[in-house]
Amino acid sequence: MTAKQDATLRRTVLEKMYLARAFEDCISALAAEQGRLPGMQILATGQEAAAAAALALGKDDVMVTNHRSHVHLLARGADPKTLLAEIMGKESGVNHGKSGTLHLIVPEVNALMTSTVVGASPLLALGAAFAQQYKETNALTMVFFGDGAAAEGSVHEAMNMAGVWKLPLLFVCENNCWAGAQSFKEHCSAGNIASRASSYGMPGELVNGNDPDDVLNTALELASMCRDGRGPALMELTTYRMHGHGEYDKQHYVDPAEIEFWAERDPIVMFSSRLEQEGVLGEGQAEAMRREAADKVAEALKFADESPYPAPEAALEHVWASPEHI
Amino acid sequence: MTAKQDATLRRTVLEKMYLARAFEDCISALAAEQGRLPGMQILATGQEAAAAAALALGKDDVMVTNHRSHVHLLARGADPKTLLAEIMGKESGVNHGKSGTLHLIVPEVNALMTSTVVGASPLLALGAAFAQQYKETNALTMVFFGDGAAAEGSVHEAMNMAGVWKLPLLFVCENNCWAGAQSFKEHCSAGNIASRASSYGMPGELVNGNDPDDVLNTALELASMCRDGRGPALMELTTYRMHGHGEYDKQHYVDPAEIEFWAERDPIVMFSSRLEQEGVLGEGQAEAMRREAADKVAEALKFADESPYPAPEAALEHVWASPEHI
Amino acid sequence: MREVHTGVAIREALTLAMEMDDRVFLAGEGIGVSIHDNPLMPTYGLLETFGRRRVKDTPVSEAAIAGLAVGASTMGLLPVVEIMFFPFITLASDMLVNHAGKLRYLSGGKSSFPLTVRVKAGMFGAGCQHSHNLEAWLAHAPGLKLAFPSCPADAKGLLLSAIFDPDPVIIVEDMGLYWMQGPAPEGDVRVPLGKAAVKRPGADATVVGYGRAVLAALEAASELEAEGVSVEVIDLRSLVPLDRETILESLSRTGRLVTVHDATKFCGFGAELAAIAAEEGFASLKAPVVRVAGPDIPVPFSPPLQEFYMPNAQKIAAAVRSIL
Amino acid sequence: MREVHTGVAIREALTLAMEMDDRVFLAGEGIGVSIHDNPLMPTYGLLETFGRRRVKDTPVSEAAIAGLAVGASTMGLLPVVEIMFFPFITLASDMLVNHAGKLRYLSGGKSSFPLTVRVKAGMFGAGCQHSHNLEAWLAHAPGLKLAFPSCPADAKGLLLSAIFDPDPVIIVEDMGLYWMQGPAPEGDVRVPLGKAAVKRPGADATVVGYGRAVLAALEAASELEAEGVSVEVIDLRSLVPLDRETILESLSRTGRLVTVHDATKFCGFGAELAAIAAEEGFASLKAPVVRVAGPDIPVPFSPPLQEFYMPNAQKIAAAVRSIL
Ligand SMILES: Cc1ncc(C[n+]2csc(CCOP(=O)(O)OP(=O)(O)O)c2C)c(N)n1
Ligand SMILES: Cc1ncc(C[n+]2csc(CCOP(=O)(O)OP(=O)(O)O)c2C)c(N)n1
Ligand SMILES: [Mg+2]
Ligand SMILES: [Mg+2]
Repeated sequence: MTAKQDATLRRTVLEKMYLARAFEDCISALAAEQGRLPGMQILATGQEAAAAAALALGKDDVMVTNHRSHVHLLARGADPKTLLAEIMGKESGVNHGKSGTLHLIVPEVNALMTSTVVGASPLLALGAAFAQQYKETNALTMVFFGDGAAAEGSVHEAMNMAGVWKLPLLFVCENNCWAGAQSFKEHCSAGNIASRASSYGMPGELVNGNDPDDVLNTALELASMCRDGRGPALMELTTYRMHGHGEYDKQHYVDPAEIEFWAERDPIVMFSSRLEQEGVLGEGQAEAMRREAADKVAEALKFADESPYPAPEAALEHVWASPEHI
Repeated sequence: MTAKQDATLRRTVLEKMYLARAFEDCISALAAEQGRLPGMQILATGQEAAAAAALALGKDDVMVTNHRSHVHLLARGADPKTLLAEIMGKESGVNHGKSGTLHLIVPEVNALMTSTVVGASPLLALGAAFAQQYKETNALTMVFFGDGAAAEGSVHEAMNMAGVWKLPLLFVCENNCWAGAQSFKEHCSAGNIASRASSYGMPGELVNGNDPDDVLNTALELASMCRDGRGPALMELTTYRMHGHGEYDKQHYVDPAEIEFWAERDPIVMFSSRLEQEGVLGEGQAEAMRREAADKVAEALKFADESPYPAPEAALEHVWASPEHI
Repeated sequence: MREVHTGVAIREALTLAMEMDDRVFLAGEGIGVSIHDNPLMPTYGLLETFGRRRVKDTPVSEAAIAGLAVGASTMGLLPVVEIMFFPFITLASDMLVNHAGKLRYLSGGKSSFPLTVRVKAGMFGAGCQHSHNLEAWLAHAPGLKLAFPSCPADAKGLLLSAIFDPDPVIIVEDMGLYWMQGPAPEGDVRVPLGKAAVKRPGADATVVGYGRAVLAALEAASELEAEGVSVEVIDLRSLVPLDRETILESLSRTGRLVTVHDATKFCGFGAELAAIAAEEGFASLKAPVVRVAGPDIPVPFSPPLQEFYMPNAQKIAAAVRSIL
Repeated sequence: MREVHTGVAIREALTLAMEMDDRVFLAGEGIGVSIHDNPLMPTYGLLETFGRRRVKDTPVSEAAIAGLAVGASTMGLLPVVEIMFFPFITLASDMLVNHAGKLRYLSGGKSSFPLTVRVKAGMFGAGCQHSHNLEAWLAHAPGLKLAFPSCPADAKGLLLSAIFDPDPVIIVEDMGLYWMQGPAPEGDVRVPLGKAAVKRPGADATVVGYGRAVLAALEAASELEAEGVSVEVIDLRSLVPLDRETILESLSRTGRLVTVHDATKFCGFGAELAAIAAEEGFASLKAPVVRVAGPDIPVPFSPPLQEFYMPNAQKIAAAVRSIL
């Protein structure tokens, strides 16, 4: 199967991209209102084509993500209601207010582990992929991390061990040109991350991270190699974070022309018009998807707003799986 | 200059190789006597060609080494007397008995930092090389680490940062085929370490680590690139640890044929006969070198044996550079 | 004295040190070009002032940042590196504990490592992977000094002392203080490491803390004064070396000790303070020691949960009342 | 009861757990193929018994070893991983502290992480980068349990409890004990986490310790008995959860507390014990608490220096005498 052939899958990809965009637009608007959201907000606006990678996974596959997770989680099927409630710190939040936006964990959809410690996710994924191999399942683990994370020793260790043990682990590096306020070339002297795959005896593919078809095809291909026991693989998505590092980031250090350049390559605009041109979407279908996404987010906002905060003493819960102590 | 042309330098290399071999033979013999030496003994017997790398350094260059350091330190000019005294835990030891064999530090010869934490040395070297660049000196830093160490995240971080900042840092990986009881292919799925240099935008050279000429020529070449501001470089020496991981290691897990294979490639035997054949050494000169080395070591042993242990309370000294406290 | 924000006071220390001594350089993540375009941040504008040679934005590599400091310091430089948030000190901990703190000892006193690590700390609604105060770890590592200021003057003065100290010093900056103003002297005025400050004299009980918790302690002391209770508040400023004399002297007068910090309680720094009281100040003690600290849980995200976690004036006042 | 070496007792626990439950696997550096061809080492022969699927020799990558355990545990496996020497726990500390200990909390109780980390510890003439007991760090990290046995029966029984515990447990093995024999039951006999053992009853003073230090404490108690002093020796066995009841009950009878461990003193686990005494046992205390511990220096290499560092029976006995 290739994505070109699978119109349904491609439509789902676009749907999830719309959902992620609407979800993050909502957060962006809330963040602009003083005191409306606790903590910092980190959005993946512009990186929605990564949804295609998540959609290359099967139900039993595991996903591990990082601080910039909304696209991944929503694509995977997480409920926008409990995600938004969590981001607001509400009791009904997917993690009961313990986590907040930075480490949203959704075991219900096999988004099993999330870390905001940059570079940590690949090590967590290493363990998940090991378990899959150990249990002789046909599943694989997909882990998302940023270009900045690739400088961390942890990512190297994860790739090396996965390579030696031939684990079913698909590394997905979202290279959005920046790590905080540091441009890619300031933290990596090779031209890309993908080519380092050979140091670990695995394939590495550089793909257009704003093209969902490219992402989907490569992810499906590499995922099937992982499933076949051929070991890990690395794909690097070249993309861009349109809102800067976080909502408080005014991007004073970024050349406006660069933002302009990427704005013209909006993955949703490009993908929806391609699907329309190819007849995969009929007239008005894209707009309907957009509206449906907006409705879902409005519903999520209502749910989250109406949910109460947890009781203060609930802070003591969930440390231990065994009867609580200390 | 190439090493071929520099007969004096080549003779010095051989001299240091003899010295290191004699020094370690002495330790090996002592270690075999119950209770003669405290702690574990880790020898580089068979890896003496690395002396050529150390001898590619100038006086102002810095060397950083690891747990298997005798060859490096002796080549650099460290005094066998105070080294052996340190290994015995004596007050006259180069580190006053604080260090022992695992982290011998000899600032007198710019062997500024040593760590037995596997993979740590490259990070220490990163700092030294940065200081050299910052002070606009013409010097470079050479760091030794093992093939096993290359799996540590620290080595990746050091290479990446050195590559980005173009630091004068020459990474020397002594690939002696084993990391503890783990063979190279069990911890690295690429065929070698050298080729990962491209991930960091630096040159990587694979050399015959039992051939001092190869080691010397490559080290001189890469060192001069480092000095010229062209950034870091990596060289990998393919070699073998003839005594196993440590003196207590009976190598029950090693195929005897492998040891036999490498025994036939003894770097001292090969290099001395080459120098004789080429007329760089006259008749009897190699034997004289060997004897001189043995004499030096005998003298060192006498010195170390006759030296007293430090007073117990000396344990409290040397923690702080500022007036002692706590 | 003029008032400045703590963030600005820290920048004054960095600026002064760099002006006075070319051996001083800065390195860390986002310390030059930063997402925070905010003049209250300590490193704001320093890249423009001192240039790329001396203000080094690093890749996201905490172990390498620490290694850089260790290696450069023994080469004669005076590195001042930043670890962005306290929980990431774990990633640098091998370099700090096994190297910065031990290499001088291993060298037999031949080498020294005059480095400074600035660690940003605090509870700011980002959850437990961004907020986790681990000063007790660093205090338990031989060879490392440790400072933890509570006000602009100390943040500046301790940092200056740290930079020019011949040993490795870790200085914890509670980011909440960046936005707070207080008096701070101009120029190169240093606060010595190892000297506590009695922030408020008192007779009935001694409260010992550091960092933001000192402000909560002072608030509690005011609250208790209204009830006729006189509380002495000691700001440790430096945890290693620790000013035992000031603590024990105070205890000899008040006979009562409450310790306070934002870190979790079990094996926290308060335990060391209580232990010193039980070991060396036992004859003075008239009542049990009470430790006010975070409960033994990760720092939660949701605002009411984080509020539950945080030590505050009410909790401190209650602790004092419980032993009167 | 039959006597076995501690190393063998640990291997019995590993073997039993692996036989009982296929979810159990082992990973670490040199745990399968090892340079130590010695049947007293805990993992000797297990590769031959259980094969390469279940006994994983890893590259030298401590962070990855810990990450492997975290990720595999929440997938339903029961990983038992080894960190070769205690100072290298620094390299795994982000994974242990920020992930193993926090991810369950972050998930809102949805996930659990039933992993076990065996850490080899002890002072064995290798110097400070191989010997550095950091149990106080782990005890200060919410979400992690911590055991530290002193004898073969506990080493086996605590390890079995750890492996089948639903939370992350770190268990410290003092390698010196591997070579020592003692009674240990056959079969699946578990020692619960959180229950101290009174190794020797006494009336005049309580000595609390764990690991090798318990042996020194027992020696000191014998020595003092000859002087007519009756010492109660408590072996904590598990540091988190901590059996406060047993400590406080003993203190209520003896009124005197000496703590002992091989780790350095400042902010060591002894501080927590002393703090508990000062906070919760104050009414019982008849004399200052005394902490016997390593001095606040790195562990030195040279034999007489290491000897100077080590807490021993003489130092413990002197501490007890000083408060009688
Ligand atoms: C270990 C660690 N160091 C620093 C940070 C602070 N931080 C958060 S996101 C970020 C940049 C990460 O860049 P990248 O990996 O490219 O991901 P992106 O934010 O671009 O998606 C940094 C440095 C962190 N969270 N964890
Ligand atoms: C961080 C760390 N992990 C584990 C060890 C234990 N150890 C000492 S030497 C060694 C093997 C290192 O192999 P390699 O880097 O190839 O060096 P070699 O001993 O072969 O020279 C190991 C695992 C250590 N010292 N440090
Ligand atoms: Mg990025
Ligand atoms: Mg090796």
